[in-house]
Amino acid sequence: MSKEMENLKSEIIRSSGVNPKKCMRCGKCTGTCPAFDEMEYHPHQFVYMVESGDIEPLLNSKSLYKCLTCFACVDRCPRGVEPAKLVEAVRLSVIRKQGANHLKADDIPALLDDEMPQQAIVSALRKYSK
Amino acid sequence: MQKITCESLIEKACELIENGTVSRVIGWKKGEFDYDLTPAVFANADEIKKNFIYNDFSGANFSKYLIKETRKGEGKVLVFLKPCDTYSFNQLLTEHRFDREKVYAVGIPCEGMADIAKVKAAVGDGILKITSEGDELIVENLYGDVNKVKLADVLAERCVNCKSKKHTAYDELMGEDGEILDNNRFDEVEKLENMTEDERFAFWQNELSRCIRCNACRDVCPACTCEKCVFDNPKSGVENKAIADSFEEKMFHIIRAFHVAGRCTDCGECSRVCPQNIPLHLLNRKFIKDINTFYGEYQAGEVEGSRAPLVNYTEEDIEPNDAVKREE
Amino acid sequence: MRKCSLNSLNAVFEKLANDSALYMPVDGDKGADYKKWEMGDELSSALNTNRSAKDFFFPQTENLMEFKVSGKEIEVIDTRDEKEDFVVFGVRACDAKSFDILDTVFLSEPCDSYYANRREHATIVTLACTRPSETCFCNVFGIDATKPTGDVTCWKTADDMYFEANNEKGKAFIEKIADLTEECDSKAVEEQQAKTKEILKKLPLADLKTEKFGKDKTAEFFDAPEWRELSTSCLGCGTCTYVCPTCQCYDIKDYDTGHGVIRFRCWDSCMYSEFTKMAHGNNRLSQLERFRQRFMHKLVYYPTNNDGVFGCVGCGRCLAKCPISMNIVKVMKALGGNDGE
Amino acid sequence: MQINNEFKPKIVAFCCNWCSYAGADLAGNNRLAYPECVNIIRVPCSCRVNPIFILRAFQRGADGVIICGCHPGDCHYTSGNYYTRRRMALLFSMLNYLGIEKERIRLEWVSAAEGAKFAATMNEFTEAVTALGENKRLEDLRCKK
Amino acid sequence: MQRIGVFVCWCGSNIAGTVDVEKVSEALKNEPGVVFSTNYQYMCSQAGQDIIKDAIAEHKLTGIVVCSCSPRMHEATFRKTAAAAGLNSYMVEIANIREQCSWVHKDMQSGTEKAIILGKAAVAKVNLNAPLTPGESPVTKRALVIGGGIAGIQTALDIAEAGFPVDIVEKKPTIGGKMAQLDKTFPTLDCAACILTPKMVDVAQNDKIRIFSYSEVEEIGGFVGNFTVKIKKKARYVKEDVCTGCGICTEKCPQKKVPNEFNMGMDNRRAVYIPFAQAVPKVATIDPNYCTMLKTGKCGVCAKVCTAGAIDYTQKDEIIEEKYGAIVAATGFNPISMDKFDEFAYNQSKDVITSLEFERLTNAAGPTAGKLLRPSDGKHPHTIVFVQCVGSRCDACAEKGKEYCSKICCMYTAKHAMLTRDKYPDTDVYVFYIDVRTPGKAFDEFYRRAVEEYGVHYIKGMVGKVSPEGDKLMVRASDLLANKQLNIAADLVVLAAAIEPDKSARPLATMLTASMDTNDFFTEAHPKLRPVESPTAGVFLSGTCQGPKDIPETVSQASAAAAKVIGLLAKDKLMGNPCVAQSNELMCNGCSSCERVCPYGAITYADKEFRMPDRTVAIRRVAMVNEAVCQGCGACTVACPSGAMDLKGFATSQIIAEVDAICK
Repeated sequence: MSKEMENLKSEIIRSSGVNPKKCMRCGKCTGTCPAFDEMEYHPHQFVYMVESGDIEPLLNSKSLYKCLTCFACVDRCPRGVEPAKLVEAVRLSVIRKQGANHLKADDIPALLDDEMPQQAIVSALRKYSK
Repeated sequence: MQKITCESLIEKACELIENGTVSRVIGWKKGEFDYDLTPAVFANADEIKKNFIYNDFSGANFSKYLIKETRKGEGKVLVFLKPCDTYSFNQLLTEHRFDREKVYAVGIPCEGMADIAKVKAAVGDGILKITSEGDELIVENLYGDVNKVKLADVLAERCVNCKSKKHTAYDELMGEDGEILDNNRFDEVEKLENMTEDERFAFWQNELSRCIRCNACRDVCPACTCEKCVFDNPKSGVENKAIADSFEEKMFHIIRAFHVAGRCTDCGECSRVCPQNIPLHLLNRKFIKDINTFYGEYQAGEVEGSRAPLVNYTEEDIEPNDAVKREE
Repeated sequence: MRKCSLNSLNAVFEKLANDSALYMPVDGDKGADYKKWEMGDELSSALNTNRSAKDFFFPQTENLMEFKVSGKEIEVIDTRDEKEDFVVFGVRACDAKSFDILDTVFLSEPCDSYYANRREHATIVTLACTRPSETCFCNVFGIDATKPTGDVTCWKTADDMYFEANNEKGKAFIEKIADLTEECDSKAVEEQQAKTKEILKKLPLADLKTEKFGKDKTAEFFDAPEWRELSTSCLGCGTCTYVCPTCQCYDIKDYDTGHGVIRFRCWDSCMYSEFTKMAHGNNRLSQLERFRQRFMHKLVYYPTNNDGVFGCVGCGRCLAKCPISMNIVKVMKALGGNDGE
Repeated sequence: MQINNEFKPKIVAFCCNWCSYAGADLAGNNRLAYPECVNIIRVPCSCRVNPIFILRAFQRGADGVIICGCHPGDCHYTSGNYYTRRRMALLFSMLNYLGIEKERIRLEWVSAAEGAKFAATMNEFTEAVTALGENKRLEDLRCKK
Repeated sequence: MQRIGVFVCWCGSNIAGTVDVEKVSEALKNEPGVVFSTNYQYMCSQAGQDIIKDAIAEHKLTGIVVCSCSPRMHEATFRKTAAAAGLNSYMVEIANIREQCSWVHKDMQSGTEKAIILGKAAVAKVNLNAPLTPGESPVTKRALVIGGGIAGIQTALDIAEAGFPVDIVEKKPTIGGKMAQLDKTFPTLDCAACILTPKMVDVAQNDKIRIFSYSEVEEIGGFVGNFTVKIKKKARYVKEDVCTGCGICTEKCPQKKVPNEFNMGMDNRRAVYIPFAQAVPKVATIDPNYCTMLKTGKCGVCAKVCTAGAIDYTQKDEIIEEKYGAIVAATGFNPISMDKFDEFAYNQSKDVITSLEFERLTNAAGPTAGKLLRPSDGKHPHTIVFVQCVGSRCDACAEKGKEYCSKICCMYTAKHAMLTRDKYPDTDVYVFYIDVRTPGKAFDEFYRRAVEEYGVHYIKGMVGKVSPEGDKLMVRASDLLANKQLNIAADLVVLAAAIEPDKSARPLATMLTASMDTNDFFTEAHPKLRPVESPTAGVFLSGTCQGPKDIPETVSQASAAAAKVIGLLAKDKLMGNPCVAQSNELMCNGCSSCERVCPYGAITYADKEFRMPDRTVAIRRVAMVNEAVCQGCGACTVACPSGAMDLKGFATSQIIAEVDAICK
């Protein structure tokens, strides 16, 4: 594992508070994930890949933004690993690194539709911008 | 409540000794001055009439003398018990320290005893005569002065914070019985608790450093009646005759107080007799206060045969680590 | 005789304290006690200290020597060191007299070097009494409270402090504070003495009789029936002995510190049940015997060994401090010291 | 005596034979490290621990004393630890009342199964005592080297 | 002064790897009392013990200190060694320099220093040791087995076989336990009833065994060899000795709507019932919660139809007091509650069941007479999903589930899957697993058969959610190997629920003063070497109350426990623990503090005449310790204000000496 990746890994572990070593690879998180089809990498893969330091592919994956943060995986994980927090941490590391917002306030009106709850917009802004 | 007179006690003692109810009387004997009464055992009516005294300085608690006295010879011992004394009396009974059958206890009401140190502080030294008049003491001194001082102003600390005017044990009661009182006896303890750790340490360091290990507090204590005290026993690990290090004064006072924890009746004798004026009652009262807080109100000696808190438990007792958690 | 005004007394103390340690009674919140003087401390106006002055020469505990244990070897270490000079100021007549009694015990052969070392380096400055307490009875033992002994005697009047040297040590002391004091007559002192003597005569214990006691009276009193009653209420605590300026009993003990042994001595009390306990057991098994021992020692045994000098100086501390108010005065009276009562 | 940042405390741990001593053994079995300064004294039950022992330890140079027993309800002797709990609650409170640092003395319930808890407790306790520094308030100068 | 020998053990490299044993034995040579000090590779070996024995003889040792592993490990060994060399066995002290030193420290220097300190403490203690002689107490030659499942049955039978009387206390109306509810047993697939019920009959017919069914243990006093137990025989309102078990009452009882716990509540029974046909004792029991007669005083049908006249509505709970020499805990297990596992929809759909319910569904004596039918509609399920590890192997901090592996689920799930495919080849069977754990004789072969011969779909992955949709159960799960998410429309979902100790175990442990782990399994005296004994003398462990295990393991442990009990009961006398309290009558105040804290009632008082220090004679009340009853906890020693009460073997002076040695 490169020094850089090692740093990134420890940063992700620190900021998420997740201990990926606790994972017993049961896949219940992935079995329960409602965004499964949208995601290239699934919750259990996030956990495994962070643990093994294979974080590069995650950084470049759209999966980061497909996680709904519904916390189903967190709720159901028998080992208390909390994959969603890990996904969030990887996402944050990307956002921080790039210094780029994935969602700007100006873009919002275009995205608005009647079906979408207000909460989703607020959380999207929180998640996709600095 | 009427103030009991010396004469009525003499009369009672003579009556009981003459009609054969008792063979000896534990009472206060006249001293050189009006305040230095000595506990004494009287064996006949003449002695009683001549030397028995009861006045505002009859503070000594006789309960402890019963252990020794009831082991001697035949016949009953008459003991006069103020309300606070009855607590010690009961506690000794709870611990089977004397034979109840050998004692005739007469409860006497008490309105509080004077502290000679407070009297001297108020009116000066060189006291020749102290007489009681209503709620005042009239003090005559060497220099021809006559001073008046209110009894209420020179009451012993334990009487200021009297916990009870109720007799918890007696065969006969003179006068009327009183009630358990609301009191502020834990105020001083609380004051200390509210200090910082450093302040408390400084306070006790100052107080305890004066200790001369005369053992008066232990020897007068009606709860300290061990056949052999740990402090006199070289095998106990705490024995010492004099304090050779500041640790030892703490060791002595912690263990002394701990050994009477849950058994102390808060009679205040320890503080009364301390030649160095260390407020020893503040240690005992801390235990009483903690016991009340942690395990529910308990006053040793209130009920004969009650189970002391340290030989009792509940499954939900406070954890020791939590017992010392307080905001500082 | 020299004097200084009370206003300049502090300057005297400062001078003395600069030279050597200076101790004097200072008021605390629980009465007066000897304290090393520091700027700001005031000489107590109390009649006397809680603890007696004997502590200066015969402290409650004192290390005598040490043993170092390494493996199975034992090394003996002499921990004695030469004391530095010090001044004890404001000693009352009774306590001053007690030093004589202690000296007889500790300085007679074999001399107690620990005691002697302290004694040699001390200058005792006494202070005459003016307002005795009802518990005072030093006069009974021939002590003049208005003219205490010591190396220097002082009198404190309303405005001045008077100094008079009693020996060479005293002269050296006076010399030291010469610039702060002035030569004076003794008129004021004599006036004060006369006034105080009037009061002393009125003391309730002034007429306590000692004649019946003293040298070779052991047989007379040893089996006296009064001891039983007198000792009945004695708690067996050590208050009287520990506040007493003349009680000089001690125990020598070894303390294992874990890495060595400290041999120390500490006050002991003949009132304690463990006193002089030896392999064979106790010498005095009952409280009566222990009680009797203390008073017989003061009133009979000590005089027997020391030309009729009593082992009590009438300071009255035991009268004030005994938890059950039993004391030497009551003992003397009960044993017939005051027939007329 | 010691340079402050190198201060190594001396800690006495009284462990009941049935639970905590076994818990300490389990910590050993599982190689769960804790500081060398922790020295265990085996007692049959935490209720054998006399306050005198605790004070003695401080006198002799201990900087911290910890008492470990079975969890309430699990005492091998049914009720021993309940008495311990009361005695120690009062003792700890009294020591603190006298101004002794409350972090110097502790009681923990450690079962025979809690090797990890034993080690963690000792690590944490040692850290707390180290932070306090040398025991000054309950020291006996004669016992200091 | 003692003559002490110090023996430092290397324990191979276990100790010597972290502790300089040479230095330790050298350093301890200088301690007071020590006259001999040495070290050796394995002190516990025969050669090591011979070193000790020789040294005792050669150096006339009066006490020995062994610096080695935990006293819990080899104290007994070295005590025997000392005794063999003519030294009192209580003159031996162990310094634990392995578990509490070399194994927890890494640094050689500080580890060695600590080992020396521990050695010094032990030497300081031995200096104050006195020879002790254990007291003797008789053994009551009767055993009590608590729990009448296969573990209890096997233990009782084995003990009875050896000729000792045994009582079984079972809280249910019949013995048999969980095994009676099972259909087939892995890996042989023989029917549980066929192998269990003959054993139940053996128990019933064995004149050495008494069964207290429908009974609970109320109170346990005493100690090894001398337990006194109070057993509450709950009122069953049927005279046990009169009832013939004909079952007429159970057919005529008008109260038909009582959930049948034997069938996991999947059908109903009457208010008066016999749990199952082969129940032992085969006696009816009236359920007071449902019996109209007991609740309202009106009915009495059962009494009318009972030709034997066995019904007795006035029956009361009965307390039986009996003495026992040994007690075996065999309290068993239960599946954990599925209430907290919302994601599996257990409470929403009748078709989500636990494995134990599945057992009843496939059992010929079950609610469906052995036909696999869906509980909701009685239809044959075509797609069945088995979920493994439900509530097992969870995080210790999780609110639901257990940290441990329940051990039996992999095998019974394979069994269920296999049997389903065998009987109903038209069903699709999916098993979602995390790991398949099959250590056991013929276990893995069994699992492989399920896959290879019976075509069970084993999928590595966990079910995330089960949601009822129409008459289907939508199972969403991951297939980790394919990295796919699966959505299966299932007819039946079977959850392999974790197992946990029976709830009665915790209060029983308290009564027995036996220790438990954090999961409420009984703790064994040693995890490897004494697996069927509790640390509490005279208490033994049988079956799943000690930890999850399958039937073969349970039965072997049950027999092992029986062997231990037989060993105990075969003795006429037990040597007591000599480390008991001792009252110094000269110092005793007679205050009763010690008596009040003694959990065993070992302290009594007597008025005795004493010559007091002041030569007077006084009669004083003093405490006396019954050494056979005292267990040596020491509570009295601290309660005693005067220090008159001391504990042999852990005397105040000894503990203080240890404190001093450690702190110096």
